[in-house]
Amino acid sequence: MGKEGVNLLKLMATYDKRWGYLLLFILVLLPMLQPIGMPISVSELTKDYLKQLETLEEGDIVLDSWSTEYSGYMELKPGMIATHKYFIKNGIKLFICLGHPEGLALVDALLNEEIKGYMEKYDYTYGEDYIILGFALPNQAATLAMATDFQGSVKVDWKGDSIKGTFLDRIETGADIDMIADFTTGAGNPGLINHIVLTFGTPMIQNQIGVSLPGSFMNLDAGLITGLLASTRGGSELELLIKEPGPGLIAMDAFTLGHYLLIILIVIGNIGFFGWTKKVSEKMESTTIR
Amino acid sequence: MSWFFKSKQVNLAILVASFMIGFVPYFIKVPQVNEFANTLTNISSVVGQFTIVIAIYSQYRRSLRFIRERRKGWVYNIYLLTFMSLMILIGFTWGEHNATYMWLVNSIVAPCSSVVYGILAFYMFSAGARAFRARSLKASLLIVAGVIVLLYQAPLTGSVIPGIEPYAVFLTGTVGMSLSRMFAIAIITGAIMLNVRMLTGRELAFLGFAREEES
Amino acid sequence: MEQWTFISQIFQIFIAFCLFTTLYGKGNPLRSWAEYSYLAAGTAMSVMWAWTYIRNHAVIGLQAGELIWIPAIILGLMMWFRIYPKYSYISRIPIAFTIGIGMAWTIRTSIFTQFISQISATIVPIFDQGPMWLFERTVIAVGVITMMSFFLYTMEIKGPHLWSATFGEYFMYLAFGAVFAGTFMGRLGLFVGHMQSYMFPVWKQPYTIGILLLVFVVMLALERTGWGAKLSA
Amino acid sequence: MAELLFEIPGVESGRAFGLILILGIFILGIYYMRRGKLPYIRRVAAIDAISEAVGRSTEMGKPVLCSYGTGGFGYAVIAAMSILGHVARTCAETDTRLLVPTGGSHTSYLTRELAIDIVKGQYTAAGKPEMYNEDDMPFLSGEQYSFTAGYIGMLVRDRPGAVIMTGGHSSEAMNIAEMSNLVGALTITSGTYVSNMAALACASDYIMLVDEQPAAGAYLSKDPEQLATIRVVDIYKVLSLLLIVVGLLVLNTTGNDFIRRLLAS
Repeated sequence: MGKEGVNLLKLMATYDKRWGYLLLFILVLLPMLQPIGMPISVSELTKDYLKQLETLEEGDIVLDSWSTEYSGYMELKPGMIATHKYFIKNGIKLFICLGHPEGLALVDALLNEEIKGYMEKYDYTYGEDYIILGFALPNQAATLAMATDFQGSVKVDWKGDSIKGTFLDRIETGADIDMIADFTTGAGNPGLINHIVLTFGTPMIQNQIGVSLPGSFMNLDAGLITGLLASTRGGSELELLIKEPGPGLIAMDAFTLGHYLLIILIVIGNIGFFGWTKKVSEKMESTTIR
Repeated sequence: MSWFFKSKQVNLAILVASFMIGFVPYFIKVPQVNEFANTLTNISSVVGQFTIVIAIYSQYRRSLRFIRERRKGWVYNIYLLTFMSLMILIGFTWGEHNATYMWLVNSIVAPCSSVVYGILAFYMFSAGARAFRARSLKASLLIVAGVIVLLYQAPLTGSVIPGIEPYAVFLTGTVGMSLSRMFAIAIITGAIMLNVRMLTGRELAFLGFAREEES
Repeated sequence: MEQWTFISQIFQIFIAFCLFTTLYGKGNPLRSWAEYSYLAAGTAMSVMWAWTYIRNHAVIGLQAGELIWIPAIILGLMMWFRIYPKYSYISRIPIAFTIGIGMAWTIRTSIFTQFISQISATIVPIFDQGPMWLFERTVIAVGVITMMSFFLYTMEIKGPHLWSATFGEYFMYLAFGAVFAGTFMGRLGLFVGHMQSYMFPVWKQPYTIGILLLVFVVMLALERTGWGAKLSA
Repeated sequence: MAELLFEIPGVESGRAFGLILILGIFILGIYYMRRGKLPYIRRVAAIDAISEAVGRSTEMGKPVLCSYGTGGFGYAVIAAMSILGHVARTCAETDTRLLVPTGGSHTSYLTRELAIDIVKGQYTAAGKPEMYNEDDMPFLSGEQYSFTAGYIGMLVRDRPGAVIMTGGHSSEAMNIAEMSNLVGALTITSGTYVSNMAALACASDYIMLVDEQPAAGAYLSKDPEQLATIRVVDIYKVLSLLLIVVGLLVLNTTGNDFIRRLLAS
């Protein structure tokens, strides 16, 4: 081995992390240029989520809450598209409430682009099948007001047109909402659980980003939410289940490679650690994990 | 009149009163009180929106100072102020459903917001590659759990080795979940205790009382 | 219009990659430009949202004769006195009011969702659904109890408490591993989703790759010549 | 939901026990704060880490960077202010330059004023008021990511020897921690939510987990009322443990649902 061997080990322990960044970039972009089509499996979690969706009947009203900024949409997109396709296909009525100012851009991206054709195919029309209420749920107070006196607190849609004479006339309180579908990047709007789920027992499904999954698992276990779709991965599984392939399934190759790259670097790092760091230098790397 | 605004007691009384108005109706069965509380809450969310002006003011002041003192990057501050003012003007004049305004939101805010969060993937990546080294039992536990879940999450291994699913689900759904649960229970009392201190007038620094006490 | 959409798409890709140069760790004008554009547009958007919210509630409400919005507007205006140090005390009243209400809202429900529901969900019959259920439920209870015992501060940790706290600490690191992996998946999903929106439909691919390379080369050139640091904010 | 164990007339059903718990915190809190007796409090390891970090910077002749978060007045930020006070005092005594980035949210103007008061106060108390420099506490805008960019700018320009990032930082925390690692600073952080905590534990040299930060803050402040807070929190933690243990035992040995019914009441 000699000196070169030692240097390789040193490199494994102390390489510039920006090389890793570059590799990650390449590995995410490559499979998009040349899709591989790796297989995926469907988790129980997603199957349960679909079971929740299947409890809905035609004409049921769903509070469709988008508490995500535009960036979170990038992660939730497959799940949002698949869930909305399910709603549209099965004639579920939606009223969309934005919980974040950037939601405005989402309306454009999702409804006017991604699933526009799908809505036309099923003749799903604004006013009759879905209504956008805009930034209607900025906080808990607004949610409570909506849950206790819907007609009193919500009068117009996002463009200022009256909502009288639509399917929303059927809603007096939170009890008249058949389900909450929450697409969120965090705790979302705690008001949904506090003032609708806990008060009226309304079932709530959630499509959550990976970062906030621990909290959602906790709420799922405590029965505060009834279905959970986890990150992009969950979205692509739902695409598979409802047989509506979309962006999620395409993303899975890049997803697999990104994960493997991290695992490989962990292995390399450990070889470097035992081969070099531990022998040569007593100074540890910068981390709490010791 | 100014004594009224300056008085600690008056401010404390308002704090306690608004707290009670928000707090009590949740627990008692009197619909009228509930309605009143809701009205006040709606008022408070409108009041909260007014603070944006303070934000804008601070932003302008900071940028103007940069420009005046020709500090590094002052040109960017000119650009910032001009662009921001222009966009606000467009929004106010033609409304936020206006095509130009929407273009700015879709073409600047949307991609940049995606980058600032997406870039965290890289930081997670390098932190993981650095920290996941078997230095001790603790670190080894971290690696074992992390790698199992990573392998399961990678769709290929998740489907080729179906046996991995129960372990990964156990780690995230059971072990990870109990951490969240412990965290939730542990943190809530402290948060309420802070409110106790505020309501009993022991922690009024947020109203700017600290400065006057010292002087 | 088609052409306009095309230009917008190219612009989005360009500004995104400019901001991605942050990863290189050195300042450069491309990044500064993207960052300041984002700041300006983002702030302007917040202003518009605040205004829309005030308009949709207070202004429209007032026009409909709901006098209750008058105090709301007055309190809101009082908030602005925070700007003038001499009169900033006037802003204390709206601050006390909003903080008081906000506090009440948090306390009154979080005790149920974070304390009661979570304890209640831990207390379940453990013997009636097979060995796996028994195992999982025991792990949750033991995990919560031992980890919590690690975070008790006003008693000395010794004897059985020490055993419990040590076990809890190890348990926590096991959980961290799983949580870290989940977080990584989330961030990666976000990044992949973002890149996907620049790679599909397929016509975008040459442009995306081209812009990526262009930004990368310009960044390196600026860095090597020393202009990057000079021209950045 | 389990059947209710009891109801209090006039109180919404299913909310009585929650009300009792909250009132309990109020009563215990006021009792312990009035008593003014210092409870025993364990020295959290973070405190030593902070001293070590400041000491290291002093030796290297580098500044210390300490931030208290971007949020408004919450549990984490108040605790972080106590830590900031301690760091400012140590820096003043050892003639180490202290940098404190402020801003980051619309609620941060109020916290910023308090932070300035605290740092100034500590410099004065250490007898070196002339050492305080307001330019070292810049306001980095009220927007989260502009704040982050400014923060990172400070890291890159001033190359601090230690970064103590406490209080309520959210997703920008990882950004800052990795950057601070890149510039070779000793990094101490605290996590405010679970996934953040796991990531920061990997990225930083030392992390204050769960509610170690308020405990450290109370310990450093030596304020009996803050220490009393920790006492009450501990009592409730023990209470929750007891509820879980007793509930599980009773339910699984006798089938009695007593505790869950109590909780649901």
